[in-house]
Amino acid sequence: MILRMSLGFLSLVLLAALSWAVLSLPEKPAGLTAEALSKLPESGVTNPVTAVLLNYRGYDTLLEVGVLLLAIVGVWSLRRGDLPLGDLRDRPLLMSLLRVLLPVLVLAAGYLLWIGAFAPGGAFQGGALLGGALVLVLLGGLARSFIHRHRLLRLGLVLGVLVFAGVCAVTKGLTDGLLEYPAGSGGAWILVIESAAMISIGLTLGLLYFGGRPDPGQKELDEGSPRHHA
Amino acid sequence: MKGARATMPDHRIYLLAGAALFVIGFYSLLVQAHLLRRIMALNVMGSGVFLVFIALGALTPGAFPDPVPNAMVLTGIVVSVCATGLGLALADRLQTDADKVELEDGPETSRNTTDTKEESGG
Amino acid sequence: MTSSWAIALLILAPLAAAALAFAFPKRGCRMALASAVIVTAALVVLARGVLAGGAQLHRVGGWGAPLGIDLRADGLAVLMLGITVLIASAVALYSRHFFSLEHDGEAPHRARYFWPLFLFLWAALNALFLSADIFNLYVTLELLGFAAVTLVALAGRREALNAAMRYLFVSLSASLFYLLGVALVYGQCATVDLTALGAKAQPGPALWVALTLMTGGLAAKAALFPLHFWLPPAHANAPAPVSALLSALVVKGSFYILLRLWFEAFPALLTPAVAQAFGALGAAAILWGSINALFQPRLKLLVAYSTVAQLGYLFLLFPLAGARDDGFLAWSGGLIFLGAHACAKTAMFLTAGNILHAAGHDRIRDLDGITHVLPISAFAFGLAGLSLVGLPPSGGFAGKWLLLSACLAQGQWWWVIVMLFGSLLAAAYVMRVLNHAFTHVPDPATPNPIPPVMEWTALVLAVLAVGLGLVAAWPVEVLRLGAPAILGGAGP
Amino acid sequence: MNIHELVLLGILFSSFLTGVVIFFLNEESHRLRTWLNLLGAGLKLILVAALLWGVRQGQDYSLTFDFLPGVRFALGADANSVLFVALSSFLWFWTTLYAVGYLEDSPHRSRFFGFFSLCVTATTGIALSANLVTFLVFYELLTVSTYPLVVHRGTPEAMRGGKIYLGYTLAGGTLLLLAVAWLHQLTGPVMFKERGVIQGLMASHRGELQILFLLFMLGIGVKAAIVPLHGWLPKAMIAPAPVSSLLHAVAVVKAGAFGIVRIVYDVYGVENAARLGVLQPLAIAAGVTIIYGSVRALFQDELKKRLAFSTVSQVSYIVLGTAILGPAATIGGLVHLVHQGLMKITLFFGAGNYAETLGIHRVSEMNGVGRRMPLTTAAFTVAALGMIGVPPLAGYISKWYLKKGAIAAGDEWVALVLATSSLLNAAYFLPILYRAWFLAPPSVWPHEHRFGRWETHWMLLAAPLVTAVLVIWAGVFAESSFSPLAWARLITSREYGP
Repeated sequence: MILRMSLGFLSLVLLAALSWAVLSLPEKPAGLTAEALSKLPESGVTNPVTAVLLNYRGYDTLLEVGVLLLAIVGVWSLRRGDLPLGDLRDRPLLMSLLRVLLPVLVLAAGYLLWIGAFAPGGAFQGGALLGGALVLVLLGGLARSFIHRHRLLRLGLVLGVLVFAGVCAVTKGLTDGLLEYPAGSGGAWILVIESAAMISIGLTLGLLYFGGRPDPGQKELDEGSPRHHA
Repeated sequence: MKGARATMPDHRIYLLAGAALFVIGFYSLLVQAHLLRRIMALNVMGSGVFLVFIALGALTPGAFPDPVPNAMVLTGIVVSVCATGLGLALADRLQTDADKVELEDGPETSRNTTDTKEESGG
Repeated sequence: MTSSWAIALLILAPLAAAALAFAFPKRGCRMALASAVIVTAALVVLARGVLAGGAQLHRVGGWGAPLGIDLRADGLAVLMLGITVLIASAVALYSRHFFSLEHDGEAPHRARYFWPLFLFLWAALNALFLSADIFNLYVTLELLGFAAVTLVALAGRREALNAAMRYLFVSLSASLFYLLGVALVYGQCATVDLTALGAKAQPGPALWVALTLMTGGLAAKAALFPLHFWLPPAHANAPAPVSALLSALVVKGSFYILLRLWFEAFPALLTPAVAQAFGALGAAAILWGSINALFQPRLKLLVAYSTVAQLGYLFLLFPLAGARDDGFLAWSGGLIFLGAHACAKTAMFLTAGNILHAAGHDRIRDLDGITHVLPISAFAFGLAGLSLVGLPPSGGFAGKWLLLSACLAQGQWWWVIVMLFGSLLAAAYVMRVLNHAFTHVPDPATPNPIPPVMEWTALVLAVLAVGLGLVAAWPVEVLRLGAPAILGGAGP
Repeated sequence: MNIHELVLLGILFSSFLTGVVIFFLNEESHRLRTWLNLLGAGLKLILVAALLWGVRQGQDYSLTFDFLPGVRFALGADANSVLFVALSSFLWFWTTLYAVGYLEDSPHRSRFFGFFSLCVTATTGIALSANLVTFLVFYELLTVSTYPLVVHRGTPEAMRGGKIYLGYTLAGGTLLLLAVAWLHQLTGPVMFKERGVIQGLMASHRGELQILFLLFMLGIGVKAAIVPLHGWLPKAMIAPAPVSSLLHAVAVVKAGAFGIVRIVYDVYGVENAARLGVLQPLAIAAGVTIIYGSVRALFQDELKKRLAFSTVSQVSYIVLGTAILGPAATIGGLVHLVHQGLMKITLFFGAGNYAETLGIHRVSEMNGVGRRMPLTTAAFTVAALGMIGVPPLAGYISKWYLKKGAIAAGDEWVALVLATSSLLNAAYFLPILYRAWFLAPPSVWPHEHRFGRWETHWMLLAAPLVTAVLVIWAGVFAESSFSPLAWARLITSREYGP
């Protein structure tokens, strides 16, 4: 109890300090809006957030795509996926819903990817939809063979990082600047990166939901131990 | 409320709310024992930080909100999702292997299994 | 190859290798070795560039701060990158055999996942050392933290999982503290570039709180006393090569950011009181870590507590280098100490791994006669111990000498006492191990065979830790390049 | 790199590389190891002879490089260095030969000889150091490389002895580090120089210099076994006989004594030290040590322990000579550095022979040993008589100069100390000699080995005979131009100047 109270006191002190700090911030912070907008025409996209994410601070995003891949590597290293794969054959209504929903989700993801250049949207939003679609597929048990194709899954997961890194290297060769796109072609490069990233993000999110490395079952035993999780 | 600010909500509310969320999350992280709650506490902390970022971005003069903090928040959210995924997987593994939903206190040298309700530090 | 290519490759090569190692699990080790070759070559080019032309700046995307992200390689960054490539290569060579010696059911699994995680860790470190942007540093910190936590958990034993979980909580919450600090800095200064901040940051409530938050987070990650509690279990329960990486490199990453923050971005805020506070915590760490190391029953725990203590010495750099006259002396001393500790600690953990495999345990009191069974490993441990104790001519001695000289020059004699007493304590805990190791056992149990590479990598690193002292003048010259202005003209 | 630098490096590396190679040799490659040992020791002797010749010719040997900003690694050879390096490399050669014979068939020989060589490298490094930092480097290297030798047997007593040894020496080393760093801060990078390097600080930093002197003496005094810092020495007796020989005559204790000589003469300058008033306390400490060591030796039945306390006492003769202002005392102290080494190593060789051949460890077991092992006992006798100060042996020369110097300096009490000590020396050595020669041997020895033709293994016999002959030579031919005494006079003349 004393511990709890002292921790509470500590938290209150922290809150006071934080309040003091945020209240002392400039009324109208300078920000980088003006600069970001003035360089927008050179960035290859018209959505300023996308410009920041994939051009001005694209390097952050490269590492972030790395973090995503790292997360799934970490989760796979920790445990096997144990999401019960359902069976929709006896549930026709759900099946037909999925039949409609899945193409719509994929289409919407593609649209979000495209619109990201001009308006809110982009690889992460699109990837989130793809991830959702994958979750549905998994819950419906529609991807039993897909989920066990390790090599393919892995390639899909690393696609984002590899394409991003590849673009870095190629543009470095072309302009001698890391992630410095040749003049005028920024939009195209960004689209390449985002497409690859979206696939990897979608897969990552879906597989994070699956919660571990897919069970190799009888087909592939290259994953090591036979231990199962409940 | 003064007239100058009447047209838009006072941004300080958001900054303070962000700070409060952060502190609430931190306090929970310190006092909660269950791993799931602690992971959620981390998410609350993160949300607080993101709220501060967004509030800062919304303040800058001009028609557009500052895109830089917005992009930073996007990055932060992705990291936070990854962290949650990793944390959950680790917590689950701990539960399966050690039958624990809380951290064991003290040095991890012994196979001492006494439960500890509170964790100092965080 | 130009310096900018070198900078690009230093980050891209291990990152791509990590992805490939995951995609093609059987080739993980080869990826690591290839990336060691590329990174070494790139670093040589970069080092030549820095030596010839001073700090190298690369504006990612061509934008430049404050809108874009700058990567910067000065003498300090080159030194850190050099230490990293050295340790990482050694660990890669070692791990190749280490994981194949384990024969439980999970062993092939560990061997497989180690490589991508290890390469991510490496990529994160390289990115961290090159970044000049405090938000980008946050992303590298997370990359580093995730990789580190997962590598600890890779050991798979319950203690390791528990330690990893705690490490994850500390690491994540610390990152969020740091990130909130970044938000406040951005709100105040409208930039996250280290150099730009150095020019415009003036003390004020927001920056004081921001810096406190960031420092708190980084200190927890760097295991500065009293936020070190997570370190010993995590470092002691991880697989030996992972422990080596964590102690030698990962904690140093956060320390490095602290240096950048206080000496480059916010030198105006490094008041004598702040500097002395850092020193006091460092001193407490030296004493607390060393005394705890004396009483640990297991070798790896002893080495881990020794890390807590040795990290304390690094923080003595703040009061001594921040004193504004002769700052560079202590600055270079602290960083040479860091390098020596990295080599020595890696050697020690690798040795501990050898002993674990050979003897099946690392209980100190049952290590009698280990010099007879594993003479090269025992020798490596002894040599590494020399550097930890700070006996000449080791790198640890060179670092301590410079710190000591700075103390004496500035009249801050109280750190002298702590440092010298810490040396004696270090001698005591190293001796605890050697005392058992040298004890004669009439007929020692036959050990499990250890591949020679595993013993030799440890020995080579220990020799480097000792030899560093003889060539310490060279890294000091490297450190001069682009050293922070606060250090007073970078003159000795 | 010129020839002079090569000679200096060669002297260090002849034993360093040997040590490194031997460390990795297979335990069974006995012959190769022996050859490497003797090759290294022989090479070192030749190089030292070259150095000796060169320094006599007035050539300047030095090798320096900066290993930290403003901190210089510096080797050089002045007359002082040559005195010590010649002693240590010469005795190393014979100790190596002796150790090869002594350790036949015992375990961990590669480890032993590896560290043995490192130990000698450190000692020669100490001798050749041209500044304090370099001295510190080798001083600590000596500490560390000796530890595995002390604990070589790996028994609980050996481990305890080793622990005590390291505890004392590392604590001393820490104080020395502080002193060296502090003085470096005051003077900047300076080399050893006759008449000292602190003249500029005498007026302004008097108090600091006095504290520093105390730190130096505490740091180095541990190795020189000045009371009350001597506690480790008797405990370290647990080491094998060749190690004890090395510890007492060549390396550790001698390095401590040499360090004190360096500090007093070449860092402070003996006249400066006298003006600071720090010599008198040092002389008193040395006097106390001399008497204390002798008294303790009197009551030891274990032969090696008796010799150990005798060392405590005898090494302080050197310190005493150093601490008295005046050329005669200086000569006495310096020459005793060599003489004590020759005599003490002979005694330890003898003790080792008794233990190895007959299993004798105690004085009370030595009845009639002179009849069974006449050559060893003869050597032992020469050395023991030398220690007592019987003319014309080496010890007599040292004591004569010390006494002369003390009286010249007006310290009559020192003469009293010397006389008392000589009486005590006689009291603890003569009974041994009496037992050995005049009492009847027992019917069975405690643990007898047969080594063929000679009374013991020829390697074990050669070493003490050679050193015993030298004890006689150093006394009888003291006035010749190739004697330790001549060299000590040369050093003294440089220190006190024209």
